[in-house]
Amino acid sequence: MDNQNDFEPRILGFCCNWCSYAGADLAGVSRMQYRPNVRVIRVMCSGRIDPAFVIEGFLRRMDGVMVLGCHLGDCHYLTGNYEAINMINEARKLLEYSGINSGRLLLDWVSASEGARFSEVVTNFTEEIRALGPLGAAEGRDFSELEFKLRAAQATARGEKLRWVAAKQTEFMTEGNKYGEVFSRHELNRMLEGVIADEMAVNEILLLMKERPLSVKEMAAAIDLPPPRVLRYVSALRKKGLVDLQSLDGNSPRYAIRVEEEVQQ
Amino acid sequence: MSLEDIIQETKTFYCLDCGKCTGLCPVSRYNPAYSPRVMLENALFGFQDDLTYNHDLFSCLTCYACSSKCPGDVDYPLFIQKARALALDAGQHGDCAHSGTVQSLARLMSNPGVSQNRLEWLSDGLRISTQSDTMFFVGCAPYFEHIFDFDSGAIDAVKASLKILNHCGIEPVVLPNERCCGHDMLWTGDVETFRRLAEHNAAIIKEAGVKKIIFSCPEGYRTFKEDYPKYVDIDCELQHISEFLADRIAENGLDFSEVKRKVTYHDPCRLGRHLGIYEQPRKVIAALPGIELVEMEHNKEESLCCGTSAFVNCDSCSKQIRVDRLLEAKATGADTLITSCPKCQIHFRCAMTNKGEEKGPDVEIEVMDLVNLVANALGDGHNE
Amino acid sequence: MSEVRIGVFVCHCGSNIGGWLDVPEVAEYARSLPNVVFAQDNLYTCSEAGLSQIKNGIKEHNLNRVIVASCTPRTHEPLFKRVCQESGLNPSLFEFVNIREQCSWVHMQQREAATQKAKDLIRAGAAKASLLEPQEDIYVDVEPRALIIGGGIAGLTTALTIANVGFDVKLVEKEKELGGLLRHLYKLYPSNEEAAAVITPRIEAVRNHPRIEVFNDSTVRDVRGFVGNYDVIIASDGKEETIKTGVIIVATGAEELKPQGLYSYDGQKVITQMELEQLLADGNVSATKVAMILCAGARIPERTYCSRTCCMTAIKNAVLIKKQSPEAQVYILYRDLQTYGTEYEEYLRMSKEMGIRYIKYSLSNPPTVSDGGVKVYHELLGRELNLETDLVVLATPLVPHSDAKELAKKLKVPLEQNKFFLEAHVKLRPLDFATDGIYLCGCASWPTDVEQTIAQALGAASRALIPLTKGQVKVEPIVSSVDQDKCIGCGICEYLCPYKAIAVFPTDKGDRASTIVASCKGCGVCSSHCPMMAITMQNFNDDQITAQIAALAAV
Amino acid sequence: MSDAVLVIGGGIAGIQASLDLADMGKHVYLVEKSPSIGGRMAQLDKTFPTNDCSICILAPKMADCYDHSNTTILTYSEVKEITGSAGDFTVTVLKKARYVDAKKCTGCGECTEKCPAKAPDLFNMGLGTRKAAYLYFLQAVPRVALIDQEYCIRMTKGLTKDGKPRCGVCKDVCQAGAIDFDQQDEEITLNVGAIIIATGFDPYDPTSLTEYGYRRYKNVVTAMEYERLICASGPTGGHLKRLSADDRDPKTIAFIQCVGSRDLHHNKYCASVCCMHSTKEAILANEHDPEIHSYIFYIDIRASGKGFQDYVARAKKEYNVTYIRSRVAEIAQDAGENPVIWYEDTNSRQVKSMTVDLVVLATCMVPRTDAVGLAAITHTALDEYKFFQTSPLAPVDTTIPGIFACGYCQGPMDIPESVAQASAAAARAAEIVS
Repeated sequence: MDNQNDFEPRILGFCCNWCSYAGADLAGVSRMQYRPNVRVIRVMCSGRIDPAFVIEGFLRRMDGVMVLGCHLGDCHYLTGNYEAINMINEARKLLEYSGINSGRLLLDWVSASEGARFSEVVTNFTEEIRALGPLGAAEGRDFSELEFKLRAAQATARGEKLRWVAAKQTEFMTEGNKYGEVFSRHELNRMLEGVIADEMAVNEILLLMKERPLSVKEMAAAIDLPPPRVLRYVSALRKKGLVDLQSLDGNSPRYAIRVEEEVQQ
Repeated sequence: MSLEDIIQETKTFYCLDCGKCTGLCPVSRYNPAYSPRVMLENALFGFQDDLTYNHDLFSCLTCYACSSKCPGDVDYPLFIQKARALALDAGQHGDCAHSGTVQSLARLMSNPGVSQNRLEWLSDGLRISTQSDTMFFVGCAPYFEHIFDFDSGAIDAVKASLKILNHCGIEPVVLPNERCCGHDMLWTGDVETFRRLAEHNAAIIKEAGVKKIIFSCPEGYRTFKEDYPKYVDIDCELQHISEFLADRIAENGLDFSEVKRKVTYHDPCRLGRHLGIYEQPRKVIAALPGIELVEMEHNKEESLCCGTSAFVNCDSCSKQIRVDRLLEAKATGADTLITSCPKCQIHFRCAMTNKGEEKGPDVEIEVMDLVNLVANALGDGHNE
Repeated sequence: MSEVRIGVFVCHCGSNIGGWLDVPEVAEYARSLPNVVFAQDNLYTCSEAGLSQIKNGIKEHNLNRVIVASCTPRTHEPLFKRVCQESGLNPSLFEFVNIREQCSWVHMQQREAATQKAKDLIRAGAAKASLLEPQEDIYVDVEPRALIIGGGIAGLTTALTIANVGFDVKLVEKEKELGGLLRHLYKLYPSNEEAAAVITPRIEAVRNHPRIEVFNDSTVRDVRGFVGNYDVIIASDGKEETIKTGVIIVATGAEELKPQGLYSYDGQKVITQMELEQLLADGNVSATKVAMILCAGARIPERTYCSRTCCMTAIKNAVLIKKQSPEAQVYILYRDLQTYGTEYEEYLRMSKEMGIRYIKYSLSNPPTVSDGGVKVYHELLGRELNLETDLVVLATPLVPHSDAKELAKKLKVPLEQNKFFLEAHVKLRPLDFATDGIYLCGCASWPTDVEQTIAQALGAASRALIPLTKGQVKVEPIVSSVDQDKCIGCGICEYLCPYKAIAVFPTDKGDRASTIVASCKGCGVCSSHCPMMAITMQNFNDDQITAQIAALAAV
Repeated sequence: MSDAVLVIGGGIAGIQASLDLADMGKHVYLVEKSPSIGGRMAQLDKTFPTNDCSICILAPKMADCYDHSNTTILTYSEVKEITGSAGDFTVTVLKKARYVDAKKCTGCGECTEKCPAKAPDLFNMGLGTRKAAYLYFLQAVPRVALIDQEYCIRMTKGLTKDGKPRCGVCKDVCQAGAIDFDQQDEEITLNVGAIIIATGFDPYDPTSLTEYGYRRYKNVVTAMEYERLICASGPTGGHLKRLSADDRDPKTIAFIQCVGSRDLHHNKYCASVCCMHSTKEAILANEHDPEIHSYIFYIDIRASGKGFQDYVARAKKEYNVTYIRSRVAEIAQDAGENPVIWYEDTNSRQVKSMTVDLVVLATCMVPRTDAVGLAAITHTALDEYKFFQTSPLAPVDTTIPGIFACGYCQGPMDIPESVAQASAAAARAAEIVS
């Protein structure tokens, strides 16, 4: 492992055009010096940040991801940054399920007049990530292990099921679902976590089967879940026609991905 | 005159409190307690006693280094002049140099009854008349000969001036009953004595019927030009001899013998900053064949004062200023320091005689009045 | 699409970039990137010379993508896009990489790191550029009407100017009467004209102008839309009315800080300048020993700014007192006098001539006010002065109205740290907001005197007249588009879009969402939330962003 | 009647006024005396209070203005005569010969490279030289070279004995065939409905403040010279160094305020921007070299614009800038050509001296010398300072209807104020030509 002192974290940043990127510009013209570890991608609004982007960053072995938007209430697009909260909240859960310290993901607010704050946020986050060490260090796991989880998380983030629940959060909290039930933040979190748990498992299973046909037992061992639960997911996948029974390992059937069907990834 | 009147007359209220005056003041550099700006500011806020009972009221050289550059155009020397009159009313006198001899003499001269032997210096070669349109104002030089224990050079300058005028075909009127112009009285606050002297001089000049007066002393010149009009009528053209010479040289040229000297020129405050005459003396020097003129670090408008004026308050600070000026002159590599004020010459020579006691730097340099330099160059051939 | 040919132009920006990182090395590196066929460095890419190099590059190397690596896209993108267009390249195929604000200026003492970061950013830029697609400009019509918020001297002046050019104006004023701050002033400096004489004719002119409609006692309830097509909901008398307008001008002014708790302020013996104005107007000033304390509540840690107008206001009122009773003693206690320019400096000189005396105090040793007197240490005199007074006047700063924040939110425009409105660019766009079609003038932006306010008001009118006279405006083609094959018509996008710029419509395939281009502002919330990943943000699509991430991460 | 507008002066004010009107669909004739638009702002290195690079933010506007379909830019031209009245003015413009065909010139710089004749570089405030064949500055708009007939060997030296011109290098090397020694001055007549004057300012020559030793001492420079010295496209390539032969990098710099301003002997008024530009210049110095310590000598810090107080606070806190309340009395020089500053620190009431490496004089800004001529041509009145006279309640209206003034030619102001006024003048002109 790198010596902690020599470790220069690699950080991916997203800034919205109107506030935080303008704040970065102001830091620039004001010559406020900060750590050169962050690479910024400019987007129009922090609400544009798909959790898949965050996961992609970690998959590409970034040590931290930082999303900066306008202060709440100041969003150039009115509510974009509230949606960003939802999205980053989701991304954070995905990271946790992937075994990644969610401290590696930052959502913060910098206005167009806060050059000093921009440089502060960047510097502080860089130092926090430096303290965590390279991706995997704080997690106590090899990147290859994390990579598997992250690939599952990526598929989850891009999957219809989680996206639907995540996108509905605002509506569910304010207007309720089609039955008029309004959800609390806590209830929504539980709902989200449930979906993530299921979807992560499903996607992990799919990833495993992509390597080679496996029995439920093998799969359960590999992803550390009780076999009955794995069986449930596999059955569902079979019903959807995504998975076929391929062979037998003794008494246990081995399952494989159906050849002509590509899993959405 | 009240303090408020002085503020109005000198436009003290325009003070920007910027400190340029004090930064430029030669006295303030050696006497940290002395600040023209604070002096003015005290006046603006009505602290009259801080003015009249202030020893430093008499430290001012009235050299105009401050006011000539004052962004608010406050006339500080005039302020000092008037404030000294206020102080005198309150019984405050400054410490006068040479035990106040010069001032006493002036007061003596203001007595109409006093009789003087003013023309004893007039030697055979020099010609004066009683009929000329032009008068030469001698000033106090005849007295200076007797006051100082060193050669002041003052009377030589008078003689040289006369020689120059004669050479130019002028036999001027020189009045035997001329009195001190009153310069020192005015600037020490003794307005009454000044007025008496001015009235006396105005009267005798009127009687003499002259049309033009030439001065070799810048103080007399300034006093006649700037101060007399406020008290008396002098209906004459006034000219400093350097102006006279510059005109002559420009018109016909003068036939000079070669002058093998490297000189530097010290602008007297009265001639320079008070009256704006910088170029004429330099033109005169430049007209002398063979001469080399080098300028000191501070010249013309920035010229340093010789350290004392109106023979008031000549203290260690004055001496330091003088030494600095002499060092500047020496730094130019010149062999002669030319000035055109008898008092500057006296103060410089005085500084050089004192140098032994103070074990200061070597400040020895030949000091000469412009008129002596010119008169010498005119040579014997022209001097009948 | 044919082969991608990228040209990269790396700018030294004089020494702004070139002084802090190795520009030639960065250009050399750019040349090695995939799809990059040409790269060069320029001293100033934005100069005529630099621009013609871009044009030449496009021509000579048959470029179909252009990357400029220089400063921030927020100021220079339009220029470079135009140059691309002039060279026959669709401007959407231009990509901007910021290596100045993001690199050279913020990592000045870390040359290597800054150089590396610049390379990384260009690599990401090239990755995105490879995926850029040409877009067509979108034009929308402009509603030929201006809405002005605020009926003070600024708003009145803007209204008259725009109306005189021939456009309808709606003027919204929250007070019952028009006139703003000037209604509370007595005389104006340096002209000494009565404020009423200045404001009244303008109010009359506005009232009588056939093209101007005034809404008194009214507030802006909500603002929707975009440049050329704003819907502003005005609330007056409990009624609401929606006004369609092409442009909006913010001229809401500011107010005097009430110095509660400062220098024994009581509104009687210790008053503010504006209270003094009222007394002067009523002829009710009998005080003959007056001290004015400047910077009362300004240039202090909690309010650091200088309010610009108070020095002159104080001097003007001091002169008025002195004219009224020449024997009066008036002292002005100041920190730094702001009599900038020609007339104010002359006014200061005149006031000194009249006998008004100035005392400089410092923040660390401020004056103290007690009954009948002010004690102040005159810094420049080096002594404490005890001033006997029968009136103390505090010059307090102008502060933003408390409702400025709310209005800013409705307009989606920013405030600066003191809660004044923040313009698009402090130097070159003082009257514009970053949001197109909204402008500002007068004290809403910063304390300004009447002359400056009028100039700004005229200027804001000019800025607003541009879209109005043009009749249409160009919308950036950063809008969403829906893949009708993927869309399931769930309506999530319609629900989330803050501009109602995307909606579900019945089609022959069933319900499908589609974008209302003129309304779309390009935030991308729809795209990041679509369960089917059916929505693409032009110029910020998933593939492009993912490519940028991948490129940034590549070592 | 004409719906075109004449703008006189191509600095930031003239550019902004032109752009506003052109964007409104009016045709604009912009007449600029120098060979390029850009004005004083083009000569600045950075701008306060954001330290934005001046040319960086100006260049796009210059290009926009030049390329706009509704503008006609006449550089190296002067207004000679104006007749008529609001709505219908007839203007005669003298377009001076550049001796380079603008249509052919590519601005490649080959002629400049090879021209053997040197001339003082006025864009760089006379620091350094340029050639007789030259581009006014690197970012000049239009990017067209010209030949300075005062310094051109061919035009000054006449023919050789055998009747041949003495030089023609530029013509020989110009691949575009753009050099045209026979080019003549041209008179152009324009018909416009309104006129906007935006002629800007000149820096006041501080030589008459003899106590500051400008021109006598090499290491005493003006603020405009300093801007060029610290600018990357300036004569030293942005390397801040002394002008004395030792070439040393300065470590202490004194900025002197109110040089020829707020001074009854020179200009009575406050130039309004010096406190801030000096603060900026001091910040920039420290940015160039963190060891640099700057001293700003002032009377009142005039920092009343948006963000100015905070800027000054940062200069003190982060950039090693010390503010001393004093108007400097005198500048002398020591044996090492170091300026020695004499001043009274008015807060401590002590007379002090300070030896520094470089002095920068924040000189007053005065109306351009040709303001008087232009006032005569336009029949507009000037105020006592020779700024175009306007009134506080009609801040861009001159004394002649249809003629407006904006920017520094109307009175001291900073860039945003000039820009605001320029837009104001555009609005007033639009009222006439709409």
